[in-house]
Amino acid sequence: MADTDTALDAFRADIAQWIETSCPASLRNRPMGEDTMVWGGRRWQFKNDAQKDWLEAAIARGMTAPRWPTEYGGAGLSRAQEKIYREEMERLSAPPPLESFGLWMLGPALLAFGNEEQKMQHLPPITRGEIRWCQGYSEPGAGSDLANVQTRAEDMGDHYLVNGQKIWTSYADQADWIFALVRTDRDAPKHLGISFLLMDMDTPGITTRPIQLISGKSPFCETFFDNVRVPKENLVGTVNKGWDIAKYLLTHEREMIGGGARGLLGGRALGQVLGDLEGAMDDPVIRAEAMACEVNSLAFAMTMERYKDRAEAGQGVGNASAMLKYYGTELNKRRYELLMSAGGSEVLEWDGPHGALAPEWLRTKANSIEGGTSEVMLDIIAKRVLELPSR
Amino acid sequence: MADTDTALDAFRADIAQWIETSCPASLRNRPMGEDTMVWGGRRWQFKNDAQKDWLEAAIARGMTAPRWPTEYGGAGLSRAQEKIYREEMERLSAPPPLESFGLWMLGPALLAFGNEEQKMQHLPPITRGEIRWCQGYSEPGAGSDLANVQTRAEDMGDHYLVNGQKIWTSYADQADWIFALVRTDRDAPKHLGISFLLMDMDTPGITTRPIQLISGKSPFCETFFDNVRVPKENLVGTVNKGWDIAKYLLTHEREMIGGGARGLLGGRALGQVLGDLEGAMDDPVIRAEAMACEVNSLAFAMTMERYKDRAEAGQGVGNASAMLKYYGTELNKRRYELLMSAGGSEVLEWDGPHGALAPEWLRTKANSIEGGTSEVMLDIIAKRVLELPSR
Amino acid sequence: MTSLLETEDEVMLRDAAHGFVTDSAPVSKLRASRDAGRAFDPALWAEMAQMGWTGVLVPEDCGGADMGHRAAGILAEEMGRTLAASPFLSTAVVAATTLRGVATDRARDALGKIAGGDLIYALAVDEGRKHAPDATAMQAERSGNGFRLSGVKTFVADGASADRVLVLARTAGAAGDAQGLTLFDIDAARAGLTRDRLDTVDARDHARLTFDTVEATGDDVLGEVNNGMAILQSGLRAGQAAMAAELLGVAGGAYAMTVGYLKERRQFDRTIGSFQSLQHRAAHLWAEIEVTASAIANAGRVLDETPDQAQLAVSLAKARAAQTADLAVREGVQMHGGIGMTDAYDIGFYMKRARVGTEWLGDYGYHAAQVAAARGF
Amino acid sequence: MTSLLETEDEVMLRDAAHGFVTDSAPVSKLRASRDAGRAFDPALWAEMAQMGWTGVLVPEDCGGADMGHRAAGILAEEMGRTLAASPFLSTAVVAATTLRGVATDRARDALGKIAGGDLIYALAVDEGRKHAPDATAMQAERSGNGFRLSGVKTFVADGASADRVLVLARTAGAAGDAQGLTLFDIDAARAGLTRDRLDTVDARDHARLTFDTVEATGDDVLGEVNNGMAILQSGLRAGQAAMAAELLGVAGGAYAMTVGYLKERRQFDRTIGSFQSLQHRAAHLWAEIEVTASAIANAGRVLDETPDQAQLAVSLAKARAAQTADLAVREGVQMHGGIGMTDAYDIGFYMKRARVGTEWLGDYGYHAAQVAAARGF
Repeated sequence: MADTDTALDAFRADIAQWIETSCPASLRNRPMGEDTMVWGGRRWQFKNDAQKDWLEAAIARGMTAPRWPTEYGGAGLSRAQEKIYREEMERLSAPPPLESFGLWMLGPALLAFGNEEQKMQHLPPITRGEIRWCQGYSEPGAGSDLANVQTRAEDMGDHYLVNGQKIWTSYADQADWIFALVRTDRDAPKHLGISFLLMDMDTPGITTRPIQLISGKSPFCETFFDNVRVPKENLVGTVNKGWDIAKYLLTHEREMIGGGARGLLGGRALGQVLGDLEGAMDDPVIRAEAMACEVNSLAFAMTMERYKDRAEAGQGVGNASAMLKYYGTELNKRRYELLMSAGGSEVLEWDGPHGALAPEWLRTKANSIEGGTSEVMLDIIAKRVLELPSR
Repeated sequence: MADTDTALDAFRADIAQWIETSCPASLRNRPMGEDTMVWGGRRWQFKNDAQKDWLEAAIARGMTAPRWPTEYGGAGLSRAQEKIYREEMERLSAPPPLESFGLWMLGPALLAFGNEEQKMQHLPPITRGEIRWCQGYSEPGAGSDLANVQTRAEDMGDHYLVNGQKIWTSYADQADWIFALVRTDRDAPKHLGISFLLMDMDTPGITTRPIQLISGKSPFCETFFDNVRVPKENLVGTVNKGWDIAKYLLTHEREMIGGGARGLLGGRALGQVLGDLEGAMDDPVIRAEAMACEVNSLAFAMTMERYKDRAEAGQGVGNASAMLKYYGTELNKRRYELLMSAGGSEVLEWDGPHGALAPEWLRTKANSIEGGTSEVMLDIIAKRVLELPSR
Repeated sequence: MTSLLETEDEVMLRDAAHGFVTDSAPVSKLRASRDAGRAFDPALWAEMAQMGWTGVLVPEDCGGADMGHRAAGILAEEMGRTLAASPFLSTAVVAATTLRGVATDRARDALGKIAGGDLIYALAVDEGRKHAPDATAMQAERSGNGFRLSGVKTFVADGASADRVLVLARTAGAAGDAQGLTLFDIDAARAGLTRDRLDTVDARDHARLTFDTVEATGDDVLGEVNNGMAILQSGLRAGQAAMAAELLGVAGGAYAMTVGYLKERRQFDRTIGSFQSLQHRAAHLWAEIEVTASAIANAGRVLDETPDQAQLAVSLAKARAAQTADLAVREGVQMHGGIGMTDAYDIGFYMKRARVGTEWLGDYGYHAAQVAAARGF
Repeated sequence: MTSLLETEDEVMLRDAAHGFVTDSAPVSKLRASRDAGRAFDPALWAEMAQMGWTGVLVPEDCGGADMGHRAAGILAEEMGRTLAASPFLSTAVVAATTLRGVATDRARDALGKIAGGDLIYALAVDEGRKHAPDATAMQAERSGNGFRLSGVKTFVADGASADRVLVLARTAGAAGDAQGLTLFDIDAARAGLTRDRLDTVDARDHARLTFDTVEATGDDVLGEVNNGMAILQSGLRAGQAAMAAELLGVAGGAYAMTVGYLKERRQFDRTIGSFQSLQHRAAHLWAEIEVTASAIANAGRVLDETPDQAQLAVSLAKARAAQTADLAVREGVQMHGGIGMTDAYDIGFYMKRARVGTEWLGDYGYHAAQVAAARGF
């Protein structure tokens, strides 16, 4: 079916009707939070029946993965159709039926780099929320230098033997499978010799430990691999070429994190929030900073829109995603600094009269570190976008 | 005479008495400006007799160069006496009897590195305002890399033959002599092979051309050397070791420029100046920025005081002078940006109802470039003060 | 709302404008005009008319191209990139937008002449050092069927060059009242009107206009007496958005010149663009320009599609553009080092134009406050 | 005025303090206290008393060392460097300075106990989210020869640990009046006084104090009724200056930890401290710390020499210290990268203490406004 205007109008009416019918009213118009999110996985417990009903309806129509081909459990929508779907979801205030690193990260990687067996094995369970994935990139001591992978996978003929340690693996303690970067050639230059490997978290030798942050509890874990035997068919793409897949996925991740600054504070103007703090705006320092944050936030929201339009128009975003990540996270930190300053002594408690603002504030400090630090983003912009020389 | 408290009190009374008697009332309590400055030199014209009287009185007592030895025309004061002299000059609002790059730069260099003949030849005329000096360091294309000296001085046996070009030579068109860095060994590593040479500006082959700045006319010139014959005795210190002298003098220059931010606006609070611009302070953006500038300016003034106390106590300032230069010039630029913003359309003319604020504003942009850019200052701090590694 | 991406037509317009200003109005042209004491080159203005730029906001049935505010922004941005000097903003944007809100034959006639490049307009609104239409104190006293205007207007862009002047004057109330203002359209040669060109740092035409009992007829009134802002508002917003676009161009031009310099200039045996601290600052500047570009595109879109709700979008654009141009020229001069301080080099011209453009029709603080007000604080 | 350089005695005091906090109160001590739910270690406090720190501002004839505000600032700065937790500021600085302005035997007795480390004081002044003594609404109603205090005080440093509390309450006028305030010195165990420790991010003791018709006698009044600020002012200024000094120490500690990390940590086959953009940011931070150090030294000097004219100097110090500590902890966490975000690493403790210390007795905006007022704008 071609995307004629008539066809798209019909699609819009149909999908809106489906959302209205399938997404229970109790789920709609609720602020996003851990309670409203459905992550799926072997050990998943729904918070209520409505979540389960909505997920099942979405699975039936392939709408957990709108653009994936139908044979892998997706809905096979065109880019234009997917845009309409998102617009209608937003208009009707329906939450995503399923959140998942499988949908956001692994799926696109497998679609681009996986073989047919891997796609058939892994994609449908992701769309059905049966398997929850986590990501194993960072390692202790590597920091921003993601290619500095020390976790090694030794080729033992019929399997790989994995030893090493990952850090910052979000929700590793609740995930069923992990996709990880491992070193398969220790003699090759750093960016070569890396492979992209899938591992069942139930494999003997894999253990996890949660990380406590300065902001308190976190979804992050350390994940340890101690003589873990992994079938060779779990390697995605070409051996020693895993860095290509990693780079492909980093772009996705950057856009996700940078966008975080947009939807904050429930869409309310920062100044309105501050206005609730009686008298805070009388201070010219706070007022001037609130004006600056509001101006920058609105302009950044338009930039997200412009880049989304660009992506939807089939023009690549590419390395400019580093800018979105940099700008969005730095701005978000600045907004929270302002809120803390305006809140004064009322927001210094872990959980005070204005809620858990202090831990949120501390948590924003990680935004400009995780998924590539601001410094790495600026390096990328300088070298790849501005094409500044290295000598 | 030892600096006992009694002796110093007597000195203070004596020097105050001398200033009162010798410095004509018409020179005192006047705002500093080109009109009030006495630079001396062969072509110097006094603006009035009072300037001449004051200079002659100062020469007679050696007070144009208070700390230089009396045999070179100085007053031979101790550090403590000089401090008292400056305090009394400030208290009595007396202007310096003589300004001169000879006093500030060449003199200290000759005292530290010159031989006896050079001191006797050059220092007394400097103290008497007979010879006006300029400084020839920078070259076109060298920029911050001052050691990148291309002007060459060829050893011709009985003289040096100088060819090349200098830039940013302040008042070169009015100076009688120049002290310059020249390359005497082209094969040596960059920082070696440089020598410190004195040249009479009347020597055949030396020409100058003024530089127009974005802020309008400037004291800066380009200076050209075309087969200039310079006597070999005009070389200061050891041949090929001129960079040591240059480094010694750069520290002096930095402190001079960084200090500029302190005495601005006639000591009036920035906010008071802004208050004269009716309504400007109602804008929270201007008000918040004025508060920040005022806080930083006061703290910087105290820092200048602290470092001056440190120098007077015989503790070195050393590389920390890079911080004073960096902080003072960046702050001064920020203050002028604020003034331009507060002045709005009334200060956009080259010479408008509030005076020549616009050219002053443009001129401040050079503060963080001349005498070592802010970037070079930060490099110096990072490497020499913080001792951060280079690899 | 339509996409923030440029359409094919807009991309073509930008390419054409870019080519034209690069070839016909490089910075050297502004320098030559300045050295000649001339605010702009009339031949350049005539060429802009021939290309239809002067009619970018003039209705087609008045002889214009009616391309809309996004297109006007694209032209202004490209002019900003090379500091092309002309009365484009005051005439083709502010006056054209204001006049098309008036349904008189005289206004239609003026629009036709604007499109043809035959009439230069200036806007005389501000009297103090900051943009503040409500603060208008200038009196327009009733005199028979007409009015007599007395007072002083300042910072009138193209005021010395203009053939006609749009003047905001008070027919009721006192300085500070939002009401009681009337907009006049007056021949610049009228008796009693003295024009003094100010020697502003950007070498453009900004003038002080002194009105000494200047006679105006009822026909000279645009819109209603005592309600002039209803007519002028659209022109002001259009001018603010276009100046924001020009400032984006100024930022982009300064940025391009600076990054070019970073790639060429060698010091300490390295290209200075290889120094990481400069790389990061240049990258940050680029990010600011990208974000501002979105606000500019949005302002044009909103002016074209929902002009009655445009103040937030326009003020957002001008606030961002002012800050971004300021950053771009400061970084530009500093990164150029000593050479950037010389009049012989072009970067200083960008700094001067940025400062003046920032002030015209409302500075950062003015527009940031408008954004705050529109967002409920 | 004396020099801003430290005297030999001051250098010795700093060296001793530095050695003590490094050995006896490193950040691990704060961590242990936090994990134990304890605001500070009483043994540490006892050691501070033994060294004479608790008596730093207590007159010698009351058993103190009377070293002055510069010395108090040196101690506070060194404590800030390792985040040493104790009731030093509220007791040995604010209460001691306030009490020595009162010429009663009871005050002299209390000063002796402070010097001996036998009495912990807290200051209950603020009721809202920002420091604002004039905004005091809490009532002290006359009742016979005494008063009855009712109301709520918040953000009372060391409020849950204190033996006695200095309370500012209103005996005349209404919230917002600078006049009509009276200062009371009250036993923390008195009937009707409820103390709730707040779970603040810095793991220190800050409490909400609820007064439900708490009885106070005339002897509990410090200074004159309705004129309590005359007495409290010196204590507030001393506390603000000492907190500024502590924040300078917090900044210095975070800076030192960060520069140490930059020198050790390798990434991309280089020491990260060799990256120029980090070098420049670290150098800038050092410059800010140096400039703030001058303002801190000056505040101590002015408090010691011309205490009646100290508000400008004190507010300048607190304003600068707040901004500098903020910059230092933000740069510290960012430059540490992921490890800096973990609770297992110490840098986060600096960020938390800086935030809380910035708010106590007036934030940057409060003190910058004081500076502006003192400078005539």
